[in-house]
Amino acid sequence: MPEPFWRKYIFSQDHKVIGIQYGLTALAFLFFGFCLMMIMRWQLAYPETPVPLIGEFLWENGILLPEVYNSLGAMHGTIMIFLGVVPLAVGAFGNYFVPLQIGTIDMAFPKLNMTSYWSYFVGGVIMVASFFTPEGAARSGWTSYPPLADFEPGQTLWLIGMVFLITSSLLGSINIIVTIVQLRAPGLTWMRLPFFVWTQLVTSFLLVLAFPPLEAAAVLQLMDRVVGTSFFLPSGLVVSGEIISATGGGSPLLWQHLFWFLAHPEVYVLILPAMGIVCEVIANNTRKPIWGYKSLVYAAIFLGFMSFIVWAHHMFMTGMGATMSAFFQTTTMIISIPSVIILTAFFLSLWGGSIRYNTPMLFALAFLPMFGIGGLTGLPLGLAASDISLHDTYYVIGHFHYVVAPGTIFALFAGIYYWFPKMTGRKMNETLGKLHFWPSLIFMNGIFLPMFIQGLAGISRRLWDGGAIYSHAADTLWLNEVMSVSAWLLGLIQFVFIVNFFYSMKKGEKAGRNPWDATTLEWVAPSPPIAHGNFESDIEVHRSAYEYSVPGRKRDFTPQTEPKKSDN
Amino acid sequence: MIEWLQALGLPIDASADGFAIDEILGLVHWLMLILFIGWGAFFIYSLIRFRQKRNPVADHDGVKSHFSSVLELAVAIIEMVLLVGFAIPIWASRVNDVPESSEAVHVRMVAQQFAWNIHYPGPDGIFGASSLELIDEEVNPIGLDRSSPGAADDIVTINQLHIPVNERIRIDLSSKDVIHSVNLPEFRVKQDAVPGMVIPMHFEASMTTEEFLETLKGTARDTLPDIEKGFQIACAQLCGLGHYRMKGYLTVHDEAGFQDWLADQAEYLEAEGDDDWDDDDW
Amino acid sequence: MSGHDNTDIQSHVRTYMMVFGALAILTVLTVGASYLEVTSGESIFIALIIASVKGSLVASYFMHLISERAMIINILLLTIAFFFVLMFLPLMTATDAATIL
Amino acid sequence: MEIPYTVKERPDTGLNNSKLGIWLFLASEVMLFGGLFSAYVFLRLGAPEGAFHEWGKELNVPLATLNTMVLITSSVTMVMSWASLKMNDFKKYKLYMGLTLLCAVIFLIVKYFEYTAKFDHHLYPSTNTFLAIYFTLTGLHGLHIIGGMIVMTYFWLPAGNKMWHSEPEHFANRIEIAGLYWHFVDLVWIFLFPILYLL
Ligand code: HEA
Ligand code: HEA
Ligand code: CUA
Ligand SMILES: [Cu+2]
Repeated sequence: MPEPFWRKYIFSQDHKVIGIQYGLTALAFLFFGFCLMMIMRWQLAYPETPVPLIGEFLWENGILLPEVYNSLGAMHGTIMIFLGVVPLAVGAFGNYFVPLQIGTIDMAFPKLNMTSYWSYFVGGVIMVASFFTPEGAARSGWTSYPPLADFEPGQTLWLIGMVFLITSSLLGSINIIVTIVQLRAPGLTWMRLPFFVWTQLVTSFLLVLAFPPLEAAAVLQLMDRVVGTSFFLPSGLVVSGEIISATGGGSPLLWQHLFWFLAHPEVYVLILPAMGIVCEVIANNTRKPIWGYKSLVYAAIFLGFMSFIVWAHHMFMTGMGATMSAFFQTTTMIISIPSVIILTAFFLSLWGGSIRYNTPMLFALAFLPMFGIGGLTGLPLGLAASDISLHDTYYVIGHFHYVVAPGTIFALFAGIYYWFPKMTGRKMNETLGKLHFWPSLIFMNGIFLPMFIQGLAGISRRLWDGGAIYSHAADTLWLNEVMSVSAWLLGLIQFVFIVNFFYSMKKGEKAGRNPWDATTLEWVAPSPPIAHGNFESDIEVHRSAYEYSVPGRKRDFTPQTEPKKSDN
Repeated sequence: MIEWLQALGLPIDASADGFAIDEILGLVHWLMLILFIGWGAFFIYSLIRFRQKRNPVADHDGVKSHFSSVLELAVAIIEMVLLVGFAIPIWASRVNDVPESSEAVHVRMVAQQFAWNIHYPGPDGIFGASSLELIDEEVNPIGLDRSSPGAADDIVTINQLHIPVNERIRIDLSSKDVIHSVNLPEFRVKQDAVPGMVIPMHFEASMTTEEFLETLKGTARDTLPDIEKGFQIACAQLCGLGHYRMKGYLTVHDEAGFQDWLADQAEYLEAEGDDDWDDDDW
Repeated sequence: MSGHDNTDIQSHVRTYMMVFGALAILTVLTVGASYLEVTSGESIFIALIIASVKGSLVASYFMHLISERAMIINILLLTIAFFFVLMFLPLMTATDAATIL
Repeated sequence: MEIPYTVKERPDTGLNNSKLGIWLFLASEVMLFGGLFSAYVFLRLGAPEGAFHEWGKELNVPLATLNTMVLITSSVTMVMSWASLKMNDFKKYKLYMGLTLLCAVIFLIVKYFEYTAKFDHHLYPSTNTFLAIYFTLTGLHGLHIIGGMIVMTYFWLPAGNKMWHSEPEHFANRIEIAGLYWHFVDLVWIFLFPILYLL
C-alpha cells in the first residue's frame, strides 16, 4: 500500500525526509535572517536615508526606525543561530547522515523525530509571526538581557518561541545520542566512527545538558513579563520617570548566568558539526586518512566538557571580581587548546595528500583560515584585560562572525555540495559551485575584516547609526559602506547557489552510489537511500573510517564494509 | 609594538593605566599574527605542493614528526604567560585597587535611558542621599535629597563629566533602569552599569582635553561639529531604542581649570538654587 | 531489567517496602527537625542531608540505579557535575567586587 | 524493517533504546530544575537576612507533609505495578497503577487547596521573590505531575490491555520507563518540600 502524500512528505517518520524538511526550512530561515541583516546594513551605511525597494511600504519616510533596527538585530541573531545553523547542522545533517554513517535504518525514535521537527517549525512560525503583531518582534538583542527585556514589547512571543525551539532541540539531541550509542552496525566500534558522528554526539550532549537552564530562565522571564514577578528586577527601578511597581529583589545578572550557561556551549554546538563536515570532506579529497584521528576525538570530547565552565567570559564587565575572572580567563585559555589541536590535525592532513579541488573541498579548505581568524580573535576577548577595550564592540561581532559565517556556514555549504548526490542522486554543478565559492569568500572577508578595525576603534555594537554620532568612530566610519556593499554582493551571489541547488536537483549530472570514491557507510547505500530502510542489506563494518590510499591496495579507498580478507 | 594596532584604528591612549592594557592587546595580537602567518604559510604551501596534478598518489601516513605537539604546547605556554603575567594582575588591579574617597576625585555616575547623570559631592566631600520619590526627570533626575546631610553643596550634571588631569578618578557606577555600559575608548575604560548594583571603577587621565584635541588635528574626527567638547562617553550595552544616541562628554582640565570649574558650579548652584531644584525644603 | 525470575522480584518487593518505610520516617524526621531551635545554617544543612538521603533511596532502589549499567551511571555523574557547577558558580561570581544594593 | 533494540538490550551497552532515552531526558530535567534551584539560591541570598524564612511561614506545612507522603506512596505503588507485570500478574498491575493515579489526583487536589488559600490571602507570585519562586517551582512540578498522569492513564486504560497481550515484554519496559519518570518527579518534590516549606 503506497503511503499517502502527507504521510510520506509532511508527517513522515523517515529520518531522511525529516532531515530534508529540516534542511529546507533551515536554509529558508538562513536566507531570511540574512535579508534582515541586509536591511540593517542599509541603515548602517547610509544612516537615515530611506531603505530602497521596501522602505516606503514599511515605515514612514521609508527610514528604518531605531526600535525596528533593534528588532531586526535581535531576530537576525536568534534566527541565524536557533532557526538556521543549529537546525541545519544538527537537525538536517545529523538526522540524515548519522543513521547512514552508522549503518542503520533510521533514528532510534522516529515519532519523536517527527515531533522535534514540528516543534521547531512551530517555534519558527511564532518567531516570524512576532514581526506582524502590533508590538513587533523582540528588540533586546538575542541575549535578551533584563531589565530591558522585561520591559520591551515583543519579548513574550520570543520567549514562547524559544520554549518550542528548546523542546525541539532537546528531543532531537536525545534521539541522536540514543541512535549513536545503540544502533551502530555490528563491527562499528567507537574508534571506527567517522569524526562527523563524534561531533554530533558531543553536540547533542551539549544541547541536552545546557539548554534546560535557558528553558528555566525563559520561564522565569515569562513570569516576570506576564505574572508580574521580579526575578530579574532589582528594587527601586525608575524607567522614564515612572517608579516600577514590581516588588524587586531580583537580579539582572541571574539571567546572564543562565543565558550564557547555555549560550557558550551553544557556540560549540555551532562549530562542532561544522568541524565534522570539514573532516569528512578533507579526508575524502586529500585521499588520505585524517591525521591524528584519536586526538581529534579526545579534543572534541574535552572541548565539549570545558565549554560548560567558561560562560562568564561574556560577563567580565558586569563587576566580576579578581578570583572569578581569573578562573574564567584560565578556562577560556584552556578551551582554545583543543580547537588548536583539531585545526592542526586538519592542516597536517593536507601534507602528503593528493588534493582534489572540487567545490565541497574549496569550502572546507576556506573554513580553516576563516575559523583560524575567528578563533584567534577569541583570545584577546578571553583575556579580561584586553576585553576591556574590545567588549561589546564590533571586534566581538567580527570574532564570532568569522567563526559562524565564513566558518560554519562555509562548512555547511561544503556539506551540502558533498552530500547532495547522496540525497538526490545527482551532483551539483561544479562551475556554478566555483562561481558561488570565490565571490562568497571575498565578500565574507569584505564584510567581517573591517569589523576588527572598527572594534579596535571602540565602536559599540547594536548602534542604529553605526556609530555616526561618536567622535571615536569618525576615522573608521567609511568602512560601513564597504561592509554593506560586500553584504549585498554576498546576498546577490547566493542566487547562484539557489539556482544551482534547484537546477541540479532536476537536471544535475547523475551520480552513482559513491561519486566521490569515499569510504564511509552512507556511500554504500543507493543514492538516494531506500525509504524506511536505507540499505539493501544489513551492514557489517570491518575497518576504520578513513582507509584511503593504503599502500598495496588496488583502489585508493577501501569502504568500511569491505571484509579484511580482501586486503591487498 | 602597539603602533600597528593604532594605525588600524585603536585610539590614542589618554590615560595612565591604558598602557598596561595596550601592552597585552599588542602582545596577543602579535601572537595571533605570528600563528596565523606560520600556519597560513604551511597551509598555502601544502595546497600547492600536494595538488592532485603534482602529487597523484597520496601518501597514506603523511606527517610523521611530532613537531605539532611541541607547537601546541608552545601556544599553551604562551597563553599561560599572557594570562598569569598580564591579564590576571591587570584585572586584579582594576577591581581591587579602587582608591578611597580621600585619595581620589570621587564621583557617582547614574546611568539612565539615555543619559549619564553625574553627581559630585561638592566641597564637603559628602554625597547627599537620594530617594526614589524625589526623582523628577526634568529637574532632579537622580532624586537627590537636598535636605540630607552634605547634600546642599552637591553638584549634579547631565552628560558632563569634568575631571582633573593626573589625578586618580573614582566613579561609583549604577543605573536607574536597565543595563548600560560606560565606554571611554581613549582611556581603555569600560564598565557595565547594572541596576541594583554599585560598581566602582577608577582611572587616571594623562592628557587634558586641549592636548587631546591637538593630537586630532588633521584627522576625520577633527571635522566633527562637537569635537571641541573633547572626549566622549559612549554606551556599550544595548539599552533600548536610544542606545545609539546615549552620549556624554568628558572634559579633562588641568588642576587650576578643574578648580575653576568647581567654583563655577558652586556659584551657579547658589544663584539658581530654588528654581533649579523643585524642592521646597532646600 | 530482563531475566528476573519470580523469587528475584519477590525480594525486590521486600526492599521496596523497606524503602517506603524509611522514606516515611525520614519525612517525619525532616518536619520534626524544622522545629528544632538551631541556627538557620544548621537547619539548612539538616534538611538538605535528609533530602539527599531520601533522594538517594528513591534513585537507588525505585529507579534501580544501584544495579544500573555503567553508561547510565556515567551520564548521570556528568549531569550531576554540571548541576553543581550551575548551582554554585553563579553565586561566587555574584559575591565579589560590586556592592549589591 | 524494524529498529533494533527497542525491546531487547543491546549486548555491549546492556540497554534498550528507551531506557537510555528516558535517562537522557531525566538528565535534562535535572538541569532544568538545576537552573531553577540556582535561581532560588540566588534570590535567597539576595533577599534581606531571614526574609525567605519569614515569607515561607505563610505556607501550610501539614498539607505539604501530607502531599509528600502521598507522592512517596505513589512511587511505591508505581514500582509495584511494574513488579506485578514482571510477575505476570496483570490484575495487580491494574490495581497498583490505579492507586498511583489516585495518589496523583490527591496530590493535585491538595495543591489546588494550597494555591487557592494563598490567593484568598492575596498572596500572589508577584507579592515577593519567595512566593515567585515558590509558585514557579511548584507550578512546574505540578505540570510534570499532570504530564505523568496523562501517560499513566494511557497505559491504564484498555490500550494497556492490548499492548500487554500482544507484546508483554515491551509493555513492561514502557511501564518501567514511565516509572522512572514518575520517581524522578517524586525525587524533585523530595527536595522542593524542605527548601520551600521548611527552611
Ligand atoms: C561558533 C561559534 C564560536 C566559537 C567557536 C568561538 C570560539 C571562541 N570564543 Fe567566541 N563568541 C561567539 C561564538 C564563538 N566563539 C559568539 C556568538 C560571541 C558573542 C555573543 C554575543 O555577545 O552576542 C562570542 C563572544 C566571545 C567572547 C565574549 C566577548 C565579549 O563580549 O567581550 C569571548 C571572550 O572570551 C570569546 C572567546 C572565544 C574563544 C577563546 C574561543 C576559542 O574556542 C577559539 C579557539 C580557536 C583558536 C585559537 C583558533 C586556532 C586557529 C588555528 C589553529 C588556525 C589558524 C589557521 C590558519 C592560518 C589557516 N568569544
Ligand atoms: C549563526 C549565526 C550568524 C550568522 C551565520 C550571521 C551571518 C551574518 N551576520 Fe550576523 N549576527 C549574529 C549571528 C549570525 N550572523 C548574532 C548572534 C548577532 C548579534 C545580534 C545581537 O546583537 O543581539 C549578529 C549581529 C550582526 C551584526 C551587528 C549588528 C549590530 O550590532 O548592530 C551584523 C552587522 O553587519 C551582522 C551581519 C551579518 C552578515 C552580513 C552575515 C552574513 O554572513 C550572512 C550570510 C548568509 C548566508 C550566506 C545565507 C545563505 C543562505 C542561502 C543562500 C539560502 C539558500 C536557500 C535555499 C537553497 C532554499 N550580524
Ligand atoms: Cu545606554 Cu546603551
Ligand atoms: Cu563564549
